[in-house]
Amino acid sequence: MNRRVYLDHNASTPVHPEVLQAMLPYFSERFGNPSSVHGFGREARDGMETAREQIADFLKVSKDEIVFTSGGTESDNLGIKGLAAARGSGHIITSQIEHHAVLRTVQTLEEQGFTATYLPVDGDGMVNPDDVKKALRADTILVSLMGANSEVGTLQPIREIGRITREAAVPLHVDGVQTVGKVPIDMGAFGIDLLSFSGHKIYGPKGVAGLYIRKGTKMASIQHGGEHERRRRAGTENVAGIVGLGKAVEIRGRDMAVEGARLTALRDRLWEGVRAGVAEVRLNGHPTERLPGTCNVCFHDIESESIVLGLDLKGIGVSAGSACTSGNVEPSYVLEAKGLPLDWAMGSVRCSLGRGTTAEDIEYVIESVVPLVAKLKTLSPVAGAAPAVS
Amino acid sequence: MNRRVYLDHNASTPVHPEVLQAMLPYFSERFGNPSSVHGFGREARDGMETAREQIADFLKVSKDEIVFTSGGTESDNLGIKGLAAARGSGHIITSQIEHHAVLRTVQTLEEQGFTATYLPVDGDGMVNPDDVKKALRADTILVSLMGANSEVGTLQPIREIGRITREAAVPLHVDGVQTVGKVPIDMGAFGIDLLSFSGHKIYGPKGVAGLYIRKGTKMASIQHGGEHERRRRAGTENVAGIVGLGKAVEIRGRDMAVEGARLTALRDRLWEGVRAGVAEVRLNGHPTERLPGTCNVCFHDIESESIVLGLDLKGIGVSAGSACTSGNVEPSYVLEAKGLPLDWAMGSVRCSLGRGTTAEDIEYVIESVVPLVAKLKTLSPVAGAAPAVS
Amino acid sequence: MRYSDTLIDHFRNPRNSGMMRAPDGVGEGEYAQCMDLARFYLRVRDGRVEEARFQAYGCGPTLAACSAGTEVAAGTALEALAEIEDGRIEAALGGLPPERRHAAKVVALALRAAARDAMARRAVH
Amino acid sequence: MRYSDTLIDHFRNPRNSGMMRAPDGVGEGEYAQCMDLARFYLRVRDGRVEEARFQAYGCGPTLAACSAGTEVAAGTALEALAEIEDGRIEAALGGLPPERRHAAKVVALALRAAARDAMARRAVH
Ligand SMILES: Cc1ncc(COP(=O)(O)O)c(C=O)c1O
Ligand SMILES: Cc1ncc(COP(=O)(O)O)c(C=O)c1O
Repeated sequence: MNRRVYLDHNASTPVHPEVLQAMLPYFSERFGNPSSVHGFGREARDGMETAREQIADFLKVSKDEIVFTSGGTESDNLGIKGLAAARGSGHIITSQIEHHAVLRTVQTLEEQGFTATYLPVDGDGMVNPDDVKKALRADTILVSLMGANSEVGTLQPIREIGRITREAAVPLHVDGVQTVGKVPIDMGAFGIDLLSFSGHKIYGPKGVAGLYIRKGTKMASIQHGGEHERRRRAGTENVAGIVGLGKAVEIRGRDMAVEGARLTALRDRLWEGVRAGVAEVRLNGHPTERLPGTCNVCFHDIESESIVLGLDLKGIGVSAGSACTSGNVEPSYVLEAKGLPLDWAMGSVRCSLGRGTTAEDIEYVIESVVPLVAKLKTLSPVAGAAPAVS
Repeated sequence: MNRRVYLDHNASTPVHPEVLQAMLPYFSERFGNPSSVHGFGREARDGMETAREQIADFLKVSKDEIVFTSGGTESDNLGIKGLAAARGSGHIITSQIEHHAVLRTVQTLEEQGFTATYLPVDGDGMVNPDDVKKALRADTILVSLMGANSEVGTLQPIREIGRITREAAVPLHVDGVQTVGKVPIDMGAFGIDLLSFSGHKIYGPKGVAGLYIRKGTKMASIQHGGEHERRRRAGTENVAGIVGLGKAVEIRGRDMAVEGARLTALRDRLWEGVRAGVAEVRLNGHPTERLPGTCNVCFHDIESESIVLGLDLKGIGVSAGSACTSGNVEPSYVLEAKGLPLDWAMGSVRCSLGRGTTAEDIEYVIESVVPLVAKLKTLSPVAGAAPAVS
Repeated sequence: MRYSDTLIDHFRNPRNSGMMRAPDGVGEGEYAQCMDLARFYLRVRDGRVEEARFQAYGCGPTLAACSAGTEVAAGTALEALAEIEDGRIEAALGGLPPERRHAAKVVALALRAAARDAMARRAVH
Repeated sequence: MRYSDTLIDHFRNPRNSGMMRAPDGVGEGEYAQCMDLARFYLRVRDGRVEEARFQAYGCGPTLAACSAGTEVAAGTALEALAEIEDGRIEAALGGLPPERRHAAKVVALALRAAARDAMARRAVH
């Protein structure tokens, strides 16, 4: 196993060399605490503020609207709980296919007396904006929906949903962890009030992320301590990480469009190759309204984890179901929500491509997956005819 | 200004070169998501588990008792709120000189119906174990005290306090952010149930920290999402940061004793030099039960921020009052709690030494601070006699 | 998840996979939480398993455990196989990570069922 | 905090610091939140400030603002000085970060007080 092909960019990405380069001075040279008034502190603060500017420029928002956090999960927690705490009570609308960072946060709020509606999705994994409209109540305090689904890549119709929430004057939180830096987001046109984004999904470091908070949005903080980030998030800032996040976002602004087109072509070639070689296979997620690099497929009557292991032994990294939580093998709730039957849903494999993915990589994956699936099928007691057990 | 002397190690420290070296492969090579089952994920997970082992070895506890977080502030929030949430209600004992990460967290819990006692300290900044005993109530659910104060460096009598809390079967949380890796902590003998520690105070990276949770301590999680860290802290782990934290702790185990002795000598020389050159000056914190590198002094009738600026112009980084929160100039609540009069407390300057500090640095600081203080005194309308304003 | 070389070898090159015509005993084991299913076919001679074959649906370790299970079964007396324990399968795999112990469980379950099936059929003759 | 070169220069080399014997006017300004205190002494000739001196307790910017304030005051008519605004002091410092605007405020306050004091004393004569 010499060849290694990483097709799990929705789980995490390698740090871009330019990003690492930008970060390096902030470990042992510009190492001051950004709260310190002396020169060592100023150097750190300057790096952090440059990052804030890079992100504000990319999103076309104001610097003051960006708060740094420790990860996509914290951004989602801060966005949702921070807004809920500022309101005290009320109703939250979200969807059945959100990341656990949103789902479990909303569930926690339900335990505390908030109420929630979990919108269904169609067979392509898309929320119907009309459903949002119908779910709105007088006491609705927040709509929280993801920009793009991590598992199947479907892009939600945020623009249409934003029009509805804006008209109803209900704040809209978008979990953009898989969206920001991958597909364009027009903050103005989309009517987004809160936007989560994260470093390690876009070639930035792990352990750093951000939350855009539209000016005037009333928020409580959820982590208590010093007066960092204009009192919105206590704790000494992860300066090197923030510098890396800023650089990563800047690079996405430069590379996103060209790379998106390239990945879309590779992703489509992957699907064609697999479909040509395997009998019972289907594509999950929306055929076109989908993240450029995401190709989630289901193989019938075989179990996705055995495919993941088989490909792993070929040096190929892909994920079975929702990989971000932990190594468990429950059928994906996202695919269930899409209405996929269990005998298909259990055989889902997500390939997520990224900037390092080449055309040769894709051919290698196709060459590897086709015979692997054939072999696993021969082992399967559920595929094809088998004698009845006496 | 060519010479630069950093005497603000209690605010933050430069990353140790060996730590950075250990971290580097985890940015762009071993970049997998530690939750992923494939090889890329395993490499990341292995790095993380090595770090957990390094920390468990240093603290002489079990690996399973270590949870990684995004900073000292989060560790304090998780320790205190996590325990409080698992209990539902009750009484918390802490002190008046805790870091804001503890104070504001306890205050937030008070708003939610918990009750709290804030213990006073003596003139050296020390809590009296008897006061802990007296404050204990039938409904006390937690005692949270810092191991060492960030501002004046006083070490609390945790061993004695632990004996009391253990006898009363009340969990003890120790904010060890300034303690772990600086002075020995005997987890067994001290009776600690929860211990916060942080990377960037001990030559590890910013944005990563840990919480020791004694086996069997009932805790709720405070950040919701995936099932990371055995469901105790959701969110993709900051792998490179965690690897750095592990290495940093390991190095402290190796260097702490020798370096502590060296810093104690330098710190005492600094105080002697300042005292010899300045008329009205006093040392804050306990004369001996104090962090090796911390030297907090008060100058009478001049304002600490002007000293910080004056020294900054000489390339020297020190802090005025509690620097970790933000660039504000309130008189330190820690010094107030110690009973220091305001005309002294306003002139406090904290010098915190570290592994890079040399004897020449200390002489340079003495040579710089003595004439600066003299000059500022001549400007002062409150120092010495001045004509009454008509 | 870290797997033993033995496990990986069984996964890469499964022994005795596929169905068997006119078996002397058939048995299944199931692990509902992750829908794992193992089925064993036994050829029996003189009260001992002469040959075992398997079909399985499940994660890699389960498939590997089935392969190892056929080797464990071969040569074993039906009475012994009807009592076989998970640990025996796990040992034959060179160990299993705790979150994958079900692989051994489902295989032992299926082997016991197949052995009992063969014993029942024998009793009928 | 980033300070202008002008501010830093005033801090490093304060102009006209120290008390003044037999001044024609004295005034103080205070900023209680951070205990800043500025005191100005004025020497007046023909209704104009001939010389101003200061003493101050406070952060670096406040000390620098005092120094700049003495230069602003020199040559200014008492009536004008009695109306001097914060912005004038801030400009003389080459600007101030928002969190340090109080430095200009406390100095302008003290200068106005000193000017009024001098005017009151003149009225007595
Ligand atoms: C859509 C979405 N939201 C939130 C998260 C949580 O991000 P993190 O695990 O980096 O905290 C993820 C990560 O997979 C995600 O894909
Ligand atoms: C004693 C103590 N606790 C907690 C903290 C908070 O740590 P951080 O700002 O790294 O989150 C600090 C930082 O100064 C500290 O000194």
